[in-house]
Amino acid sequence: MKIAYYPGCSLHATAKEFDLSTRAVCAALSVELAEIEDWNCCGATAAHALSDALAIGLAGRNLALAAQQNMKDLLAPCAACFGRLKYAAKALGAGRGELPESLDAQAAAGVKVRNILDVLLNVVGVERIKQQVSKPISGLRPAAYYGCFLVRPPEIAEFDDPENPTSMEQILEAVGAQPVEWHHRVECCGGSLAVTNTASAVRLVGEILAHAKSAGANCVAVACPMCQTNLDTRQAAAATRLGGELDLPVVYITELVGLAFGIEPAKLGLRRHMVDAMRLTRIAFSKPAELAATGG
Amino acid sequence: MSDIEEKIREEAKRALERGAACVIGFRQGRKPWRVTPCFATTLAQVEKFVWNAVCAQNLATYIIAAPKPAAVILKGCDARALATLLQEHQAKREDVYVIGVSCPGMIDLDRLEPRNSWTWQGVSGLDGASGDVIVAARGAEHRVPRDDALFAACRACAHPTPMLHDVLIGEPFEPPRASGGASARLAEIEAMDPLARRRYWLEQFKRCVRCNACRSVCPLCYCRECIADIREPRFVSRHPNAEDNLLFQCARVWHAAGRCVDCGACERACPMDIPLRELGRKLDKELRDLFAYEAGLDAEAPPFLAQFAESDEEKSAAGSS
Amino acid sequence: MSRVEERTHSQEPARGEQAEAARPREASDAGPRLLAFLCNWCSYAGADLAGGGRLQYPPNVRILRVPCSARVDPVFVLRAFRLGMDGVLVAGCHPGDCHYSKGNLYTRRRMAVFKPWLEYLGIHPKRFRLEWISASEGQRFAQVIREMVADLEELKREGKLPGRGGTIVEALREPSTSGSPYV
Amino acid sequence: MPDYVIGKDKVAEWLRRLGERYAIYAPDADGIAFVRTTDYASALSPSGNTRRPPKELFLPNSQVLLTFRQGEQGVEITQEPASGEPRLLVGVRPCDAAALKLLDVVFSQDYSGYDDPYYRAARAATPVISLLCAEPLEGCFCGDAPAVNLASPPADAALTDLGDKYFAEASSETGEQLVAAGDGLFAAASDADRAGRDKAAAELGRLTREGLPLAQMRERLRGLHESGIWRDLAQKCVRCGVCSYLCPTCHCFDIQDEAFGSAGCRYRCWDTCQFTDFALMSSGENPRRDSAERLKQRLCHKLEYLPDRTGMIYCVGCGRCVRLCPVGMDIRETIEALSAEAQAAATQEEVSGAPAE
Amino acid sequence: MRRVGVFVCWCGTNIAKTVDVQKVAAEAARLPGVVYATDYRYVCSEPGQKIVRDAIGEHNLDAVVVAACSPAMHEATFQRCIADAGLNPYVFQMANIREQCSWVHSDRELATAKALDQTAIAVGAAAKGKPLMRSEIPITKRALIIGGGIAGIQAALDIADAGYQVALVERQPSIGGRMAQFDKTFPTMDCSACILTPKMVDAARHPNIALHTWSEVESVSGYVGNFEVTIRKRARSVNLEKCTGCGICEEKCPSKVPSEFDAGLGMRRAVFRPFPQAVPNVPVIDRENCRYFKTGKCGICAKLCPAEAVDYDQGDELLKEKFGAVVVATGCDLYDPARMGEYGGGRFADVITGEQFERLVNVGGPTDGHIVRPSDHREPKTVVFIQCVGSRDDTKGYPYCSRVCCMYTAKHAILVKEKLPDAQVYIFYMDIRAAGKNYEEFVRRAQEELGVKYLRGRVSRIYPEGDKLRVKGADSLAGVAVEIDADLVVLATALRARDDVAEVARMLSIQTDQYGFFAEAHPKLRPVENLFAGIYLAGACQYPRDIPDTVAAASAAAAKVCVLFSRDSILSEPMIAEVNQARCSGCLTCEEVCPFDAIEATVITDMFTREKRTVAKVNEAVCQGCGGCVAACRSAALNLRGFTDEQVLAGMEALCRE
Repeated sequence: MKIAYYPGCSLHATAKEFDLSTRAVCAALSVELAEIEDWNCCGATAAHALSDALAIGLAGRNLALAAQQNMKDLLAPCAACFGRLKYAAKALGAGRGELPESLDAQAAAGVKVRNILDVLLNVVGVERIKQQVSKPISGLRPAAYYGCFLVRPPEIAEFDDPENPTSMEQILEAVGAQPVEWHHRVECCGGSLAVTNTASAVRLVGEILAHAKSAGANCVAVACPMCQTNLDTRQAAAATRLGGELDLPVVYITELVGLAFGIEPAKLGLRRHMVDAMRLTRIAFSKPAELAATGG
Repeated sequence: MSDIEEKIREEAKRALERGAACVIGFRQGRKPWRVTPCFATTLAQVEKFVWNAVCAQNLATYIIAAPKPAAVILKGCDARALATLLQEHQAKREDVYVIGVSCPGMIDLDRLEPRNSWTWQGVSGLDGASGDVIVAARGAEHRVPRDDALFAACRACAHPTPMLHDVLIGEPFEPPRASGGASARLAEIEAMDPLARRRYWLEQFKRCVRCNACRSVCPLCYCRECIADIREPRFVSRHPNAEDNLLFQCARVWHAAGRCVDCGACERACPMDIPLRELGRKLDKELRDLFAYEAGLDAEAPPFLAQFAESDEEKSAAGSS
Repeated sequence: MSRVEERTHSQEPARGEQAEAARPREASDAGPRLLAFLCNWCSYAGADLAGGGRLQYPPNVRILRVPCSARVDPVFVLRAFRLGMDGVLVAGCHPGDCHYSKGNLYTRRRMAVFKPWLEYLGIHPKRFRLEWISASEGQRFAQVIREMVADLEELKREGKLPGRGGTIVEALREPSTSGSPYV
Repeated sequence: MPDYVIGKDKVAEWLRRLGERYAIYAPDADGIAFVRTTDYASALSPSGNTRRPPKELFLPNSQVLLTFRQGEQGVEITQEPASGEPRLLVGVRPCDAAALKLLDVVFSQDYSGYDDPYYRAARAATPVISLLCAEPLEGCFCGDAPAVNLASPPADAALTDLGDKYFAEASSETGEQLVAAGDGLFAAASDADRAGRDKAAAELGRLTREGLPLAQMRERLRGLHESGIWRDLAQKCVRCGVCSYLCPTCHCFDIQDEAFGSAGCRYRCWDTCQFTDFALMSSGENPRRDSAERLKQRLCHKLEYLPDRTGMIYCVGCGRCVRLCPVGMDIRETIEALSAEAQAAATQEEVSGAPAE
Repeated sequence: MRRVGVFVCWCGTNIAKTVDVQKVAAEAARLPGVVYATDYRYVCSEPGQKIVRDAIGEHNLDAVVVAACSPAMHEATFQRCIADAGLNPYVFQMANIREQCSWVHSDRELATAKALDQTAIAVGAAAKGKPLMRSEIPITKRALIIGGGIAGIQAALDIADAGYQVALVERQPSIGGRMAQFDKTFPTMDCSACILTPKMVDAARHPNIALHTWSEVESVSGYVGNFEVTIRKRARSVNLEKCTGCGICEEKCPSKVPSEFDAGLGMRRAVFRPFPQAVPNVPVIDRENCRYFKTGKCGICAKLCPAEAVDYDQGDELLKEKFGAVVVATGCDLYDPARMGEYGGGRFADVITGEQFERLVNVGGPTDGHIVRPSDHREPKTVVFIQCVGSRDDTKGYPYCSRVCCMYTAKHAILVKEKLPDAQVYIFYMDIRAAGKNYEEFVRRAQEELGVKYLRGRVSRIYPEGDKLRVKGADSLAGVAVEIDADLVVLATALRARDDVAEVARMLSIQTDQYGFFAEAHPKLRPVENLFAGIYLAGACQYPRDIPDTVAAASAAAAKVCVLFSRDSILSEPMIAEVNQARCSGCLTCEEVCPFDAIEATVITDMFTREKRTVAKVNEAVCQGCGGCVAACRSAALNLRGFTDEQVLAGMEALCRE
């Protein structure tokens, strides 16, 4: 099948590995990603704070373009892009906001905006994913971390339970991983404060990672560039603040799925993390039992 | 159309063999371009059935009185009329075998007749199967572009192909361009100021003689006694004058609100050429614009005006602006 | 058609004048006549409340009590205009407050379709109103009557009300549509 | 009576002069009805015929008979006067002219024992000038109608188109006066003119002859009153009033009172055997319940009952009912079917010897 | 046309000041149908009424018009008056020339003209009016009560004590409802069972009450005084007569399932009584979970039953009975905490609902009344209560206040403090709503005497932290975020309408509000009646109610039923719709628009054609006379007695007098 692809700015920069792994995984699952021609900024995070019309217009244009290129579904891996695009689609559908004459607002509103979890679960499906698994990553006990945008605000995201989501776990289990049971899956990572109030951001990051660790996780799986950047780059600072070790690789779920599909780590961008994630390749494919022995 | 005619006869025969008490179709009258309803009860009578470009009459009108089970030949609009009858329990679906025929639009003979130049007396033939309508009169051939020859109702038809049918004959037709309620005449009338509009209608209805052809041919005018005929109480004066003629027609048309399928039977029947359809078309338009409702599409649903919805509030606000 | 039109047009105002001449004082001089169908439980009670509060409004209105606004058959309204009423008001309980739980909800839909059509028949939009007036809205009732009468008077001034409104005998003396010798 | 001719260019002047004495009524441009006109030049048109027959000028669709009101002392009643307004009908077709003669009988003393004042007054004050059709309309069958005389129809003056002039026959004193009013406009007719008139009449007769046994129906219908054929014939009838309201000889009317508040009036308006409430009784019983009964009433009234009483056949073959019936009911087909049925029954009788049921 | 008499009232100067009453009377005398017209100072006074009565005799009037005040004021008065004079009370019309004329206009001439018109309208209507008869509807003096909770029990007892037959239908194996689950009741703290069980027993013993437990009402048809009801008595599989309630079957039954009565905290057997004091004290076999019924093997209970009461072959029993009135007391359900992901969505064993806490703290409950954590049965040191879970929350719950949570949470807190004095108790609340006798005092006691810590704020998240539950919330008064490590968290979940309200409403053809609670006829003046005559509401099926309110409502409903039963028959509303079958073509649009389902189709034989055809028929007992059907009828086949088309049109026509 073929769906529109909206990488957004981060996947072209800090989150290149998200882009790489998403494309690789989708290719493996024979989901053809058609990058929207001439796409523009989704407006996150500043636009909607300044002007609703602008927020709808920016995101809306991308949707309209997708529609023009005859796309019914659109994949926006970046959680923020997902949020903004979905918001615009709804607004246009409700007759709010406007687009230039040349663009068809109703068609834009008709485009179904999906995040990567949505695509993997509802477009591809767990069964198909299982078929594709060549090397179950049974050695990994990821803490599935959702953050906010993927599931919130519920009336916009319309995806999974905003307080107790499970979709990431379902995918991880499908590829053989042992996601841990923990409770900070939708806590705020402080992403938006990272610059303005770094201290708070560091505290929040610390709490999340600490819980993940105490829950027995050996890595954190995410599906949002902001979360990833924040949890990855602030980890050292957070550890110092807590006065202990954290040392948890923070990777995109697509990277883990990719590993399980037997795609080589380089192609997934696994090297591109602050906290070394390549080590996961060493433990990923070992049986849970051995792990217990090695203490993971 | 002849092969359609053949299919119609086949289906009619099949219906009779299956035990239909009668099959209602068309037979030719005194002239090839004059057809008239035919109630066939024998295979021989079915042989008389014809199908051509002047089978305009809405045979749904006969369904209530017809001996059941009845088979009947219905065009798009006729079938929607039947749907309304079913909504209102005037017939049981299983009692009516619908031989649906997709309709290319019917020809209005009056539109073919440039007044006082030639008369039907001299006409020897008419071909309206498709494309231009060709009239052979006094050796000469008169060609009339199809669009100019069709009944106004047909030019505005949105559903030429019967949705409700047991068997469908003929390829489905695309609705003509004009369809969807848009009507020049309607727009003109809407554009008048209220007083002028009132005068316009009174002018039209000065001609009315109260022959009641409009209500007699209307498939939905099945009241046992029309309120216009009721003397106690008196809703409408029996004394024909523009005001009461208009009132009579308005009562009739209002009673078809949300039911009328705009088959145009009333206007065709009117011997005084009163533009009756335009009264109902406005209701159609309001229902379409305000409620996105079209009559005769759902034989199961309760009558439109016998329902309500929360959203009616803004609708009534919109209407009363 | 031409000749038919000329004839009848020239007749129109003439009949109007007779009609006016024959009108009793209260109708001709007292300006427009307004007929109000009031539902018994809300709007009629509202009108009573207006009375209790001595709220003044123009005496042009004539009140017909009905159990529920749903009782008002649109044909009544057509009839009222035929009988020469200048304006008609239908008033009922607010949606949701109907004494019969949902009568006025049917009225609402009926009238939503009926009103624009009435206008199309040549009845000026200001000549017909559907209002929700509760038993506690005496003020509102008086206000609606004031507004409507003011509107009708304006129409009358601008000559936007049809002249007739003649008595029924006049109506019956109107030319029968066939070529009556009495034209 | 003497015959004349008048040049077509002179007709307008003639009518203008008559217009000083009469309100002149002629077919309107749409061919709907006879309406008052002062456009004398185009008053005479040889083609087509009005959809509404001229009968309505004598028997209006509806007519106030009296008005009443609640007065100081009881009810005051005012009789409506019969109007004697002088009018002149121009361009009446031979069929319709014949129809008026038939109506005269119905509304006369000797027929009904009642001399209808309104009808009589209107007729007396309204001379009729007929004009032979240049060409029949589809459905015309006046050629078969015994009551119709195409050459010299029962009008005060009868015109026939002779190309550049009209042949004019004054068939009554009033007719003479009408022609006299055209003093200087008319010339005496020649034998050639007379021949031209006869030829035109004969040609029209030929075109409109279908060999319908109108005269024989009186006898043939007698045996059919109980026949089931009526049901088959009437099955498609939707019981509207087109055929009878627009028939030049149908004359049924109803009398109704309408009162509003303290005043009202009594009027008579057209009625027809085709309407469901025509014979409806207050009990709800209706001897002519279905369309079969109604069709029988209409046909027999024209072709049997009235002929029995007046010796005349009340169909003039104007073809209006044929042309305007919304369901294509064709009285010619009906008559043929009935006639055939009657003959079949007759032969039956001969064979069996027993009277047919 | 009737002989109408017109009486114009001065109402002292109220009318006479602005309206020339003599003129109105004089003009009225000329109106068609009027044979007598006069005016008088106070027509409503006794001398005034005498004038009316005398005129009726002298002038042989058969219709009367009084032009005076609003009918709301004196219509009844004058109807009685003319009835005394031997006229039918409905050949009467009133012209309102006071409230709607003299009081609102000042121009004497115009006011007089209007008064005359209004009189003419009334005369027109009166002249076309007909005498109306009220038909008598016999009443079956038996009440059906749906729901055997405290509401149903109370209503049943009251009606039965008044001497009428009652059938009490309960879905569960025992009556008692939710109140039977409770431990103590606020604010008196007397034990729920102690006050409820005696009533349950009374109900069971009452000679006028027929108890149908483990039963459901299958269908209800008919109308006030005459309901036809089908009750399905589900197969109990235990013979009610034979069973002694010894309980052996329950002890020995091998299949265990979570107990509904214990809100899932405890287990019950497949053959069970919900609780020891069940009434009737006879178990039922829950066939879904019974090994015998699932596998055909087992049958232990039958073997061991000393009374041989177990009867596997028992089938459902259908009772068809007639009732005169129905009391709906079907109670309510509780908000499902699974919808609260932030509170664990039901995943954490030690986050429980108020209902579960009732069972936990109840001596008859799974822990014999010991407050312990469901997870490890340890006594909690710190207990956190959260109010308004699903209440006053339009995103995830209901906008309304559930009315009882403030009080029962206070009660729970007190119970914890009484049983575990050292325990630390916190309550997160939005507002405290303690409106009720001794309610506020009760809450104060919890706060002040027992030191329960009330925190005004919401809880954003609960998650396990070690073997505790980290409760993250806000104290909006202190303006700080609070984190509490709790051992046990109790959610005060909202009361909500039952899931099956829609079917029940359809079955009884009654209305529900936007939340699915049954709607009362009038929120203030008819709080326990439904618009559908003969159907009454009691308890929490109508709105969240606590026990005192529920009992009060139940007794109120019972009183209404008794009022109905105090007569042998009721009189139908005279101003109702009627069908002219000759005109009716049976389109049944009227049936669609009738708000009361008062119109049904019926097949008649045409008196002339003998053809059979369907026409509409009005149920005179159900029709309320709104006239909606009349306006919807295109054939004028329907008419509204007292407001007929004839009368309305005559009224209009009266306005175009010369």
